[in-house]
Amino acid sequence: MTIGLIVKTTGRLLVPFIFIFGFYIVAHGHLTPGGGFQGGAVIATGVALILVCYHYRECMEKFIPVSSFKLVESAGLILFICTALAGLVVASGFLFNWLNATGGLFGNAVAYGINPGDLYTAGIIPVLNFAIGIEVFGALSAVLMFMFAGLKETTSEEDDAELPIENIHKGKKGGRK
Amino acid sequence: MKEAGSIFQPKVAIVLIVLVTLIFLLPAFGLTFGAPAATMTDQYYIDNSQTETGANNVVTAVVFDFRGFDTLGEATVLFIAVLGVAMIFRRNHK
Amino acid sequence: MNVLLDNLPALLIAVPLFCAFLLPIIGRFVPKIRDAWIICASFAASLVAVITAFTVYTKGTIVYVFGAAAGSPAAPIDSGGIPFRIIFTIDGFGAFMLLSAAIVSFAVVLYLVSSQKERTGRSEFYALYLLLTAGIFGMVSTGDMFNFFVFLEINSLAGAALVSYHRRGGLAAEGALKYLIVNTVGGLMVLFSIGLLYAQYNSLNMAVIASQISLSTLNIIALVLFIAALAMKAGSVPFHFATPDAYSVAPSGITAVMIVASQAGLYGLFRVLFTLYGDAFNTVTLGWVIIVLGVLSMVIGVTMAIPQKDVKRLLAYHAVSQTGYMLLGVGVALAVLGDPVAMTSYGQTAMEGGLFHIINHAMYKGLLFLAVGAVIYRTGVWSLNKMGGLGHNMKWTMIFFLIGALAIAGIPPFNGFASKLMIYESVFAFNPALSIIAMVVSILTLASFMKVFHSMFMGPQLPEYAEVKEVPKLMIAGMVILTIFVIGFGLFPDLVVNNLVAPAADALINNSAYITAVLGGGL
Amino acid sequence: MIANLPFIAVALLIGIALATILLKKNMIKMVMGLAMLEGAVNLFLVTLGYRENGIAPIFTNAPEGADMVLPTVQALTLTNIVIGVATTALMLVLVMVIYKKYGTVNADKMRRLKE
Repeated sequence: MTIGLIVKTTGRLLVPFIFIFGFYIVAHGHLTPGGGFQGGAVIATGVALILVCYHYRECMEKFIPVSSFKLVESAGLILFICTALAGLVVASGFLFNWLNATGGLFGNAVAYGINPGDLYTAGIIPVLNFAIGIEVFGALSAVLMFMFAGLKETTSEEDDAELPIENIHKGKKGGRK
Repeated sequence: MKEAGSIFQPKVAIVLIVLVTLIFLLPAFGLTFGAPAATMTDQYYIDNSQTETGANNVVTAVVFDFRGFDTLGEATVLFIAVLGVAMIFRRNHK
Repeated sequence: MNVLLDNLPALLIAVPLFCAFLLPIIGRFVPKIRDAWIICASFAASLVAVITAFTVYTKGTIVYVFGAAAGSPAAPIDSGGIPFRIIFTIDGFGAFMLLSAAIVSFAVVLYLVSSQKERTGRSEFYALYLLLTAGIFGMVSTGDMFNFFVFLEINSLAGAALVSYHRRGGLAAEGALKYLIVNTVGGLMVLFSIGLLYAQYNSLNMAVIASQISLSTLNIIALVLFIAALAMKAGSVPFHFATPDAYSVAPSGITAVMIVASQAGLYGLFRVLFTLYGDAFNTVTLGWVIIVLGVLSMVIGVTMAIPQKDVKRLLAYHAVSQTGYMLLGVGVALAVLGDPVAMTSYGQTAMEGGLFHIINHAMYKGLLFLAVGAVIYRTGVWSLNKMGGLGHNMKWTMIFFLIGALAIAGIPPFNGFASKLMIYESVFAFNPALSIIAMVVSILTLASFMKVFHSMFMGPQLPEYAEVKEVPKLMIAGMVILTIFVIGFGLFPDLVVNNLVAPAADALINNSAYITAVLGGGL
Repeated sequence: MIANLPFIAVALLIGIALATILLKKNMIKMVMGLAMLEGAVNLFLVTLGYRENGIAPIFTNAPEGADMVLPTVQALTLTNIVIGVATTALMLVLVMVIYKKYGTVNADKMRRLKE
């Protein structure tokens, strides 16, 4: 079964908007409902849309291979933990909000009480939001891709024993009947 | 699973399920909806999230600042799921 | 340097997590240094854990506040003395568990690096291994209920994923799925009880809840759910069905660590019973509940173990059985908690015996699983009926297995004897029948292991195993580390009990010390 | 009592979820039951934090003078949802592997570990 041209074109046109909307949710996590997880999930739906429109194999050839999503995910987590460890260096407290109210990046002072909201506030919270957004996007896309890939390619039986393959004794597989 | 089918006969399982449901009904008598019994920690978060973290969204302030360590753990759980999936669907040959 | 020493609890989690997050990148671009990286990472994590435990033993309970600047108190004045951030509270008991986890996880990593050399997907495998270690470390050091739940989930998920590493034609996935379902239901029950406690006290901190807890219906429901869920995690009897399935299909090194992971569930159980609910409840009834669980675990575990043909399944049932000893010892102490005379005469000893058995079990059962894994690594069979005469070719493995088997059966020079003796003596003073049951189970264990030892290593050399060699040196090294502790703890039990176990027992019995350490006497 | 309807709903959901887990033979349905159990616990957590006539705890353009509902439980729910997604994904993948190897998702036919 092939998927028609209309679906493919519509999907391709929609995906950038989905990505931008997801980015907006991630970036405004400290002001409006949303945040890294929700935004990352929205971005991952864009990837899911591509997967639905195109065959997963085509996706991996045309767009990016699945292992790079794992690297994206690792990168997000490393950004998170490095931000946390930077708190350890700057203020001697793990996960300390060392950017808040410093005047630097995301360091504007907040108007207390009810206010319209300023994007450049909240210190490390937006940074962590971005880290989590990247991580969730990578994680959900990778899970989807792996599940698609795992549907067809059967895993072979050769990995059944607990020992290196060449050490299996006289072709005996071990294991139970 | 095995434990589902054969440890419990269906009748025993139904009795068990009804019993457990009744136990879970008890909180409905002990708690009141709409009026939490104590609010000291949450009121502190609402009052101080802007001064301490600079975030307008109190939930985000709780998730990423006051309880940021939980978020690290939760991201780790997602990471584990991806690693597990990748490991289960790995190729055998190098 | 001081910064690092001040932030030990944060590093305890951050080091293994950071190393695990880097592993996929390393595996992709520089796979050559992967083995060295995992050994260094595990060594660093274990080192941090040992230093933390040492600090706790010398300087007292560590209270660490996440997200606060250095030197902020756990319960700031401006919040009305409520700890509103996540807090790590590592007292004697936590330090004790940290030590056990650190030793086993480092010994196993040496073994795994060698035994999994030929396989694919090792980056993920090692990363999951580090995360499992981090999950155990987090569970035993956190002072926050919800944080405990998060680490419980890290622990279960990483454990389930690791179980499915060796596919074995779908068997591994089956075992992993059973383990994961049981642990997820348990985890959700823990979360429900956390919700119940939160609804009443509006705090997730263990010390705050412990200082206010009372005998109400909601608290009883929460306690029942806690006991059920954490007994599931620990693999005690009414919920033991998933344990043997998962342990028997997991890679052998992983099983050794999953023993420690299940003991982290035991840690949670004792923490809830003693610290959280210590003041409010009639501990005699609770103590008997734990004792009954323990006795059932001992008896059912050992009777199920004897007829097993799969050697790893047999060991897994013995793990259930040994968990019963810990529950028995601690349950007796819980039953007499309100009685100072009985507490000093035998309660304290029962407690120390039960806790000492935790670390002993981690050591000798880890050693047994590694030795059995070494045999399977070379022969490729799991069934006892197909093994035989391996002692001719695998002398070191045979010696290690023998040491482990004698330790688990409670034969004098080894560590199992030391803790079992403490349990027998103190339980005899409490109720002689229980003590006799424990001794009978021990004899059955000895019989079972003599049978296993005989069918694996004794007898004439079988023709199909004529070319079997001794396992590589790194695997031997992993087993040697555990053997040192098995023999060392057996030779100097007084030293260990006085310096490591007694502080842990005191930390559980005096829950007011735990509360004061966090809240500073306020509230 | 009737005002506590959400708590009753939680109990019923837990009952249905447990029935699904214990009585269904299809492993996919068991995973669905677990997801439902997770939903029930999430509902319980969110319910705990509701205050009468409360608004969402966000200061951006909030209405004046209204009480805010408790934020902590919402944070906990958020965490639990993500954990639930991870758990469900891993379980479904394991079911996929089992189906590929055994050719069935029926829990009763899956006895190879029991011998």
